[in-house]
Amino acid sequence: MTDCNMVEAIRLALLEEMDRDATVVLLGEDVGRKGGVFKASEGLLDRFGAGRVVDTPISEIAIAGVAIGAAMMGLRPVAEFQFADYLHPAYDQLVSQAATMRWRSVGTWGVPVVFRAPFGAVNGGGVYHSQSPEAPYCHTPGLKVVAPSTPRDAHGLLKAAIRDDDPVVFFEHKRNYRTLREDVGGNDDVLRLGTARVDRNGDDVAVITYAGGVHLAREAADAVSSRDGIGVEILDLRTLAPLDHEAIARTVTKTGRALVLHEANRTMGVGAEVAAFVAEELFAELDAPVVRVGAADVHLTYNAVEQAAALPSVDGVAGAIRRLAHY
Amino acid sequence: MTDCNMVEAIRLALLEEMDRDATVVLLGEDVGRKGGVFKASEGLLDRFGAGRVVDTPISEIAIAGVAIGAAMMGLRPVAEFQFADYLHPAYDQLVSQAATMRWRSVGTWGVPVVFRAPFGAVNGGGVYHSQSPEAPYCHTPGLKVVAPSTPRDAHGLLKAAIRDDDPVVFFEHKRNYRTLREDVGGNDDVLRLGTARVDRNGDDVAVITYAGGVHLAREAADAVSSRDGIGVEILDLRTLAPLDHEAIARTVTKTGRALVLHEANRTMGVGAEVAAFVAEELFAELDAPVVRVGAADVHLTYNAVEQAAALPSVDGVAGAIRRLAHY
Amino acid sequence: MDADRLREVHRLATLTRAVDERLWALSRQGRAGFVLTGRGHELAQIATAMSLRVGVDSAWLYYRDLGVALTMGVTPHEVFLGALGKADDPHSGGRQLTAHFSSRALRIGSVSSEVAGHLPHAVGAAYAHRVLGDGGVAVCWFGDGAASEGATHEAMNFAGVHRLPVVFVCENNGLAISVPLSLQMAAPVAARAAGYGMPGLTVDGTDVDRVWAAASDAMDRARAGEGPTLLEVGVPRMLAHSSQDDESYRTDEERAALVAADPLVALRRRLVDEGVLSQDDVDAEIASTAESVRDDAHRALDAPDPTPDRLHRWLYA
Amino acid sequence: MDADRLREVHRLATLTRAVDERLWALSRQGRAGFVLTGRGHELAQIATAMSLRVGVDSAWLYYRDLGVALTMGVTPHEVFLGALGKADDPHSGGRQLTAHFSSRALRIGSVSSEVAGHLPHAVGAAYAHRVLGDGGVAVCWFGDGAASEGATHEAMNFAGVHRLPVVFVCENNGLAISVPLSLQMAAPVAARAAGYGMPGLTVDGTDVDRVWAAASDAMDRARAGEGPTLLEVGVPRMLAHSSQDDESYRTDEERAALVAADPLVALRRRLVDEGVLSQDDVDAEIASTAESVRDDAHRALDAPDPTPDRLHRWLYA
Ligand SMILES: Cc1ncc(C[n+]2csc(CCOP(=O)(O)OP(=O)(O)O)c2C)c(N)n1
Ligand SMILES: Cc1ncc(C[n+]2csc(CCOP(=O)(O)OP(=O)(O)O)c2C)c(N)n1
Ligand SMILES: [Mg+2]
Ligand SMILES: [Mg+2]
Repeated sequence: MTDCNMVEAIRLALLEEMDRDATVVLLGEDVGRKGGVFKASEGLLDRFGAGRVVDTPISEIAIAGVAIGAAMMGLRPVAEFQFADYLHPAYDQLVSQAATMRWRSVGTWGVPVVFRAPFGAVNGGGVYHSQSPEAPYCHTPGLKVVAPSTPRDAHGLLKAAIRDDDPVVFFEHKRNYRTLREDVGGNDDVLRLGTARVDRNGDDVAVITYAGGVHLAREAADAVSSRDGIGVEILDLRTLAPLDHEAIARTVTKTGRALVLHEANRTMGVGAEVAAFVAEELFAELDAPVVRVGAADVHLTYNAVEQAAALPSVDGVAGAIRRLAHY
Repeated sequence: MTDCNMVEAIRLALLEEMDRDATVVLLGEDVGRKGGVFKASEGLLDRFGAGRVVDTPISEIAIAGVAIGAAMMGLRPVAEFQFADYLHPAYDQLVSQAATMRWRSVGTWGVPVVFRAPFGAVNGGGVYHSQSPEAPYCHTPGLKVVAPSTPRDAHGLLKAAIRDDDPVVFFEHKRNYRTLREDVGGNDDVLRLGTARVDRNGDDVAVITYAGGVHLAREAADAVSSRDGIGVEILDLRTLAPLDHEAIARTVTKTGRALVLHEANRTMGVGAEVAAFVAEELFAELDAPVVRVGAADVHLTYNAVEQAAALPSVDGVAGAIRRLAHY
Repeated sequence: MDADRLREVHRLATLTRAVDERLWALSRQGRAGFVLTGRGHELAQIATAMSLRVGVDSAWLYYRDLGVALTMGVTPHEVFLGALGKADDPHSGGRQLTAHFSSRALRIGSVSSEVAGHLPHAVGAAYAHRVLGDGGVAVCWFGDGAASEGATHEAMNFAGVHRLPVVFVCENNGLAISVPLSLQMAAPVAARAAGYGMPGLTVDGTDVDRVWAAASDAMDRARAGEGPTLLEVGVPRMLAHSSQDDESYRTDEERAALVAADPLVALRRRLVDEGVLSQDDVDAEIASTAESVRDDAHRALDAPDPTPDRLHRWLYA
Repeated sequence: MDADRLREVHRLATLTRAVDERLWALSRQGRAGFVLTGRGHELAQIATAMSLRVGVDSAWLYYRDLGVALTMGVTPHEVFLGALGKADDPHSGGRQLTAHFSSRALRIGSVSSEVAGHLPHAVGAAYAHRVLGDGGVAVCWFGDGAASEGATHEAMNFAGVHRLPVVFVCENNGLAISVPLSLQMAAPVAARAAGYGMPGLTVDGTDVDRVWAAASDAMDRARAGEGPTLLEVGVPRMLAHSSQDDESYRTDEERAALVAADPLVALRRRLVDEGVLSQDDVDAEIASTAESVRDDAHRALDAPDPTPDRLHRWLYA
């Protein structure tokens, strides 16, 4: 049993998997000498050497593409993108190359790469260190997308992602890196991709969310349960592609009222998919319209005022839960 | 009055706008000497010269980025991406640069660029000449996204896009380039971005769609009206961002039954946003769940069998309409 | 090149040309959907491909590399299965366009239609060859057009920094579809090499001896741990870019001149002159190849199409 | 450089340094969120910026270019408004990080935090300068790290093909955050220029005369229609990458050596030695600058924060 915050949990997962399997390698900007700008790979260069921990030039196409080619030849690379915002220059390699490789070669070539991407808003990050760009990867057949909310999930899911034979885009919310500690289990605590987790049980309203949204949901759930006696069920999706439709159906069937929450801007976010699924497949179960809460459809700012105004807030989520409960 | 197919309509719009405004320039791969692989710029190099019609190297980052910088300095570039699939290498320039420019410079710098992108499946195109990648651009604040279905709309909307002061991603379905001719109007027939169009009136089921989907919807509507007497209303969204919510509300309120249709793969497509909007805002108007029809969540193939199996079909759409009508 | 090797080049070039011609015939008949071939590039393709050890070195081709594939052991029948979009095509099961090869046994990475998308993969493979110590060299072919892509720069720079075992072969035919070299770059492709700390050479791609020598040297350097090489071979693009290209940007005279200067015809003339082959040998080779290739194509025409039930197959492991 | 210019360089460098120091103080106080400055780069920034005509030429800066901005006429007060995220910051209204400038009057394109994202914009601007005939030259600054990006390659290649009026200035400080040059590239940045058909020069970026001469030549070439130039200036990065960087990858000795070799101190020594300025002049300049800059910062601290009601403003025209 190891007590970790989320970034430590990620580092531990990397370390354990690199220890276990000599084909696991790490590459990215500043992952070596500096141990990553968030310290997710601290000490790994010393432990595994420059052959397996590669400080790359600032070239995201190469980071992704080199990882893909290396994976095809037998390695299991973990490619770190310093900020999820910098996945964009490599977008083509992810959606047109990694995602299509196995499919287009009728199973000949697999791409067991994990694309790690710290995402989400932190104070003062501005538009290039705050983005939540997970949606398009969820629209891309052939990719898996993971976004854990807790140290334990981060550890177990990253290990699963590394062992997975397909490309996985792994989003880590920067704000959650150091906020919470918990026992993350040991070397064999590998979780299964594609499974949501009921983070909290409740009967009245379901909040379906992931990553940073889980923590927001917890605060909002506390507020409405103590003040209004509303029982909130929180479903942490954990994997965004493929979605765990059964778990979503269970929570919606149980509560009849569903709110989908994420930090990405609202229009065309993952919430749209979840809401559309619920509206189409669980129409008869719904006692109220499925509600989406996400960031405003704007960019995020360096200044705190505009950033706070753009992001979903505890009050905003609590208000939406109340309106749903009383619909 | 000019009778045109869609690609001729696009060429005409380019020609008229370049005639009208000397700051309109064209750049892209093969747009000059060859007149574009689809001939959308045929003859324009001869007419306007190599200063304003630029055959670029194969470098999509530069095509997008040069257009952005040139726009900031006073030009109104139309940047052609040979296939929408090749927008991906330039993704960063569109979503992190063009989309944020005005916002991040508090109005100082605008980016009046049209990013033209022939999209959608044609026979034998395979995974790199068939993609429908419009969804992520609709998720990006600061961009406008247009996808016309007819020659007249293509003409009037492209002119509007060129005159617009913001970046517009303009998707043209390749399959519609030469299928239909109509009068596209004259130099002054500039349409308004952001407005949907009722393509066909009907009382029973609304099909909300765009681009290639409109033609599929027409065929399916013909089938169900003649065989089943179901009155289908077709709403052509035309602009995907910003969505015309009023028009969607009108057609859903009128019919109480809505089907969202597109050729992009279903999960996380534009249909998710439309369905989620309908489910949340028009819950009380719905007599049946809002249904989505899109391509299967796979890639498109060179061989015709798999491609046809993946794409939405007239029969599939007609069947979905019938089920909705009888829900 | 010694006489045996030259005869092998001739055999492979004759085969490549025969397959090429058959593919265009299938396209004209409306049977093959989208055909791209390397007519004029063959000798350079074959001579470079002959320098690698099949199954040890990894090969990263682009869509025009029919000659590379046939040299490495892809069969004409497989090519036709692919061109016709057949289920039994082992390379893509008919999912990808003509000549989009992929083979684990031959260590050919999956070709994508996307220009330059594979260069970073080749570099990643070279990195894996080193980490795994499997002795492989990654060989990567691409066109002059691909040289302008950001992916190409990032890949070459990465290879240079880590002195990886990779050989970059640029088949410079002077055109990216219709765009001439003068609008693509202001210096030869090989002039880029210095900026990546690797040797860069420009070689006449119709001269098999020089191409073979340059490629062999580059392979030797890579195997000896001396890092990457950029080899630019000048070749003619004898045909249209693809079966969809009307070639409106070239005159009939330009095209006629290219056909007149066919490097395969020149090679045959030389081999006969030098006594490596007799004219009868050449004629016999052409005739027997044409026949076997016709058979291969016919068998492919009869092969089954894919079935819709495999729609979701191979999307995930 | 003549004595007047040298005094101007000194004035601007002193100003840049004073603003730089104040920014770090604000960061340590928790008032400015994210601070990056160019300590050690100033002389190169100032000497290159002095070669352009403000308002005619367009300027494409990166986040470290405080010295360029102050030379071009951005005021310290504006810098502080930005660093403190204030509504009245004319560059980004507090939306972007410190030193992310943007000005139509000065023709400074909007800085983005994204490495190399602006190089294609500079080239596009150069293209527009030519099409519009406005006589402008685009000048583009970036770090050694940016040189590895695909965007940089595509931008330089485009500029080379069209011989556009653009000057590329690479401020090579030997580090991309923690990654040393040896892991970034296998040849000098300037060695890339030949591949784009443009001249490439490497100049000591602490030598104002040489930088000024090289930049002026490059500007002259651009204005004369002779095309782009790549100018690489070697500079020290005296501080951490940013206020978020613990600099764990450098030793205390390395940092002390950088401070000891401060190019601004060396310049002052030289100017006093050469009689261009007296030590009293220097001291007075430092003192008065410190005072005015302190005032500028104070005024900025009192300025109003943005209000949430402008959330959607400037997203669209
Ligand atoms: C990223 C990308 N952009 C554009 C295209 C469209 N395209 C296909 S082939 C081609 C020309 C390639 O030229 P070159 O690399 O010289 O190869 P060649 O066909 O001449 O052998 C273009 C522009 C593409 N396939 N991929
Ligand atoms: C596209 C992109 N990738 C990664 C980053 C993260 N990042 C910010 S600054 C930096 C280092 C830049 O180094 P260099 O270009 O040499 O400039 P310097 O800071 O040394 O002046 C990195 C990796 C980024 N901002 N943009
Ligand atoms: Mg070519
Ligand atoms: Mg640097």
